[in-house]
Amino acid sequence: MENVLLVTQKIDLGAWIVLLIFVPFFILFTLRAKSGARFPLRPIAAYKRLCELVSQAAESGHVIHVGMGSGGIGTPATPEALMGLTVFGYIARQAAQYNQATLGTTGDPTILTAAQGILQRARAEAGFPEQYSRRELQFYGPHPFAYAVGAFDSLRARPYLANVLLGHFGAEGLWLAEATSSKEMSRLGGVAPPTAAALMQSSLDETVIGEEVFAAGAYLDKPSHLGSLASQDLMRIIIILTILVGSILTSLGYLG
Amino acid sequence: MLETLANVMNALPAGTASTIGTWVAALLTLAVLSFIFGENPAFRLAEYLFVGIAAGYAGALAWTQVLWPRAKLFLANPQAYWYYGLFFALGLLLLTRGVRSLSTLGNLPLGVLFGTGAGLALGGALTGSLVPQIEASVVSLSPADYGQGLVGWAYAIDAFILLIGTIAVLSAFHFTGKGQGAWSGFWHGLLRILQGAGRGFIMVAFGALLAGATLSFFAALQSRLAFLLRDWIKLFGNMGL
Amino acid sequence: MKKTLPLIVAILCGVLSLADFIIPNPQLDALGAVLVEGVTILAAFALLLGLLNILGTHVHRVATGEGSRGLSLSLILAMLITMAVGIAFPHSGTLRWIFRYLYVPLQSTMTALLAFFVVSAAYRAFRLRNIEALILLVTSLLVLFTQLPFVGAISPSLAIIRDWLMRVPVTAATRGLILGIALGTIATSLRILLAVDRPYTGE
Amino acid sequence: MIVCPVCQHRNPEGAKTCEACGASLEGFFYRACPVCGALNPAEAVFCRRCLAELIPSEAPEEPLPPTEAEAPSEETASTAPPTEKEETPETTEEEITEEPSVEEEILPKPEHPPVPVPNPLEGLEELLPLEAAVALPHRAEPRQVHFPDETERRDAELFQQIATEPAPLREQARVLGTPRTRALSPIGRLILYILVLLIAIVPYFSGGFTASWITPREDVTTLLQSLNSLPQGATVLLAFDYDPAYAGEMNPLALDITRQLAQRSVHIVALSTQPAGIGLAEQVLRQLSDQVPAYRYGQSYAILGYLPGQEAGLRTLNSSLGDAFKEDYLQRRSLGELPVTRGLATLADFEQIILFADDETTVRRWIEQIQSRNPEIPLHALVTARIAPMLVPYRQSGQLSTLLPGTPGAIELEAAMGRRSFLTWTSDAYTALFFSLLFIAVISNVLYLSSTRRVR
Repeated sequence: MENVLLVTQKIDLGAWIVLLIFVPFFILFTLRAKSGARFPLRPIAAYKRLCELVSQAAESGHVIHVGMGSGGIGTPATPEALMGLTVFGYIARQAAQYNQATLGTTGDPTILTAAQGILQRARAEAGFPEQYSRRELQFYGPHPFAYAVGAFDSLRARPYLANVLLGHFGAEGLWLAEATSSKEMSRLGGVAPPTAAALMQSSLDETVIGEEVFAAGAYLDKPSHLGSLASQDLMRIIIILTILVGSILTSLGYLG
Repeated sequence: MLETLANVMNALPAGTASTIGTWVAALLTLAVLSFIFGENPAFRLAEYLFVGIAAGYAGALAWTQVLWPRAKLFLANPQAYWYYGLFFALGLLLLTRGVRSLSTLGNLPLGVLFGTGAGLALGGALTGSLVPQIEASVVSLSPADYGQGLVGWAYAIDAFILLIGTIAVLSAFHFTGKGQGAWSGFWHGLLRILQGAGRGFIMVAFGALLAGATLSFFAALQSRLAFLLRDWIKLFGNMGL
Repeated sequence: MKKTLPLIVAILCGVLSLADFIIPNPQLDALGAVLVEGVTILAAFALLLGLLNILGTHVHRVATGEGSRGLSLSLILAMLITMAVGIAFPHSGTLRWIFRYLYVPLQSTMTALLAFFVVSAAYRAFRLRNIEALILLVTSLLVLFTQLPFVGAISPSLAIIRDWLMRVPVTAATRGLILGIALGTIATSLRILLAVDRPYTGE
Repeated sequence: MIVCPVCQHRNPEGAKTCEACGASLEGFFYRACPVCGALNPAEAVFCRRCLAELIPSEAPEEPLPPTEAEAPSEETASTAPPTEKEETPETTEEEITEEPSVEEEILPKPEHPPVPVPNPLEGLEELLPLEAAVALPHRAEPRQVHFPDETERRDAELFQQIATEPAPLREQARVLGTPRTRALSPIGRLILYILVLLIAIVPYFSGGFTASWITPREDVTTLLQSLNSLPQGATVLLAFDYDPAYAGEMNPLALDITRQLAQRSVHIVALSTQPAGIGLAEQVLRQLSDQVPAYRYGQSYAILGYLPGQEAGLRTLNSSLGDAFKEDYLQRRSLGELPVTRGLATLADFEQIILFADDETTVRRWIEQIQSRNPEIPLHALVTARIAPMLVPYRQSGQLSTLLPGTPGAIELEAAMGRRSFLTWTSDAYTALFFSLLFIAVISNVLYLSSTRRVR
């Protein structure tokens, strides 16, 4: 029990091994996914609900709010921030095709600039570039709670069909989810880190947690992401086998 | 104007600023807490002030802590700090996002941000989480490694739970759905059992984290009430000390 | 050119900062540090853009009367005054005053509101819809109880239970979660580094 | 035409209040089509039923009307690389693996235009971004163009009829947005909130009922022993890595620790890797020097300032203190000028490191960058209760010398230091909190079970 989470200086070898196994499979599976290969996915309730909500929004003209959280791009929180942007992009493209409004809020300025590009492109692709409005994307200062409070104020202005919170959130995710709980709208989303996920899980109607957050693209509208899911699954099996075999060998006295 | 304001504040008798401050802070605290009785104008005012102050504070820090020190270094010695100049230029490109016709110029600095961020996240996840966590998950299940008799067995059982728990939680995230064939049926049957156990373990962790968060948030409430009741109206000033 | 340059730059930056992690080399360390500095500078510029966004929204509200004029005006004033004081007199008593009597109370009271929110979230999460909710309910109450400062006086075994819970099942679960998150992070980052995802082009 | 949300009267474009009932039309939701009368969302530009322009003005012109034949080539957009943009649909169609045969049958050839049917999707295919979609390498599979048969057309008409019937918005919004799990009623929430408020003021009336039973946990005693073992004049590094949001939990703990150090004449050097943490360090240390007047800035303690750069910043700090900080934060003097920092060159000159943190990645960063390189310097992590469970493994492995969760930790530390302060009284509130949550769990389930039974 002594070596729990020990951080050593000689981990470069392990990192190289993981990369050398992961990257080839990743490339192989991504190429296959791009050439049309499909495989069945385990259903995830939150993403299913999100797709339903997006079609409801298209029919009714109601707006879905996407909270993209406060993890900056350029920091190690980039992947989570990117997933918030992916969900926003999905909803923005749908809204743009039906020439409807959308609302994205973020607590980090770098996400704001990236989301502006996504929204502009979505509007242009749908043929209404002049419908792009900077006010559909709002930023409320880089402090998490200022973001939560500001986004809450935006949600007050009109009824929203759903409140989607996906990205990098801390305790402010609970703030935003609970403060809006008296309003009649679906609330769903998710975060990766366990500390925040525990709070979101107890507050939102549907949640994704941990690794599921990073699968948003594959479950929504990016089949090219299926390749990375397949490589993640393969890697997972390899890791489980490594841990099992390693533990058995250690117990028998062959290792460490 | 700011200087006169600062002068005026300095000229006031000692303690005035802190007395005013305590009152302002107390009223703002009350305004925010009033949210529990529902929406009201006081809360909205506090909300808007908070967003404004937080944004202004962050803006000031960005200037005094990030931009200005680096700009000074670059201006003093452009050869040694050429990269600051480069990033300042990229930063200016980022600002073009505000102008619709030039907006695509912002893609270049965003490329830097996304690329660097992905590299940092990848390196961090590999060397900081994945590899050390795999190493730490490999534990001995032999009681002899932990001690004599019952103690050794107890630790070995702990190690076993730890091992099974980690594997179960990990497999709870498996994405591939059920395919066809006998092998797939067997494999997914096994996976379903593990996933059920994994969800259970996750809920234990979430329960502990929820309890911890409750304590933290409650401590924040305690400290605000202590400020109101003891520092502001001094109702319970001498209690317990 | 418009599309390829950002692509090349993104891949280059990504590979460099990754190499900094897995290849021990002083030159790479220096390059990695430069990139981190660069990201800090770019984030500061992005913040400027963000502040303009806030300012734009609220100036628009003041001009058109959409929403409340007074509130938007107070936001603008609070922002500009704080920023001006912070930039002009970063070590002044005025900034300290703003920090101590406005910033900290507002922020920590917003956190204090979470005490209410977490209880109402728990009210919903504690409903025994399935076995998972039962596990959540039992562990969170158990942990809350065993964290009380005087449980040691009731029975030393309660402290042992608390430590065991944290040491074994909670550690197992968080470790599994962290491994999964690491896998997801690696895959998502690889999608950027191998140009499967190009979010910087607005995709 | 703007439809009044209250009485459904159709007002002319640009009306501010309803002509019929006088209700405000700000934030209206439906716009009636001037041609066919169908209701459309307020943001819509074209009517969903007949595609007429809703606002008679210079409505945007559709720039690229693609031919119908191009529609199936969309299908291949996700598979074809970008260079195949100019290729003809026939070549790309060959690559389609699944549905195309069905699709080809359904889709009419260009010389046979589709029968004009009033279907809700009509015209939208022209709005689809065909060219842009082909240019994109990995776009999602776009909406497939589907021409309805007779039954589907009848269904669609029925649906259109139902959908465009002027239903009051409030009802409609409820149907659309109903959350899966029923939210608490406003009254229920208010009762819950007032209960929490009552729990929070319990210690003001209970008089420290549980305070006399407080028994410090193992880590509290370990920490105190470790602090008390420091020789006079030793220097300790304090990192204030928490946000003002958690000041309520962390400040009392930080104040206790600094007071203990000051009483033993141990020197304190403070820094923060969060910009706002410096303000908190200043606040706590000012409070300390008010309480212990002999403990003076520059002589006994100093604040170095904000350390930017996260990992890179800590790495610099590890190699050289002077490289990380040129001058101190309050007096802007070089580190050599201040008596307390004069002899400090590297981290090895500190006896211990005490970290106050509200974020597990910060703690992990300190462990990875500082502790693993200086395993001989004890690292104490005093963190918010929220993140403490995440750090237990590091305590297990000995990388953290102690790990204290803020809330119970501060109370037990006060008790262990022999102080009977108000903080120890708050232990009553946490006890009440536990029992209230137990009570809430029971009530929640009683109400839940009775409501599910009623549904059955």
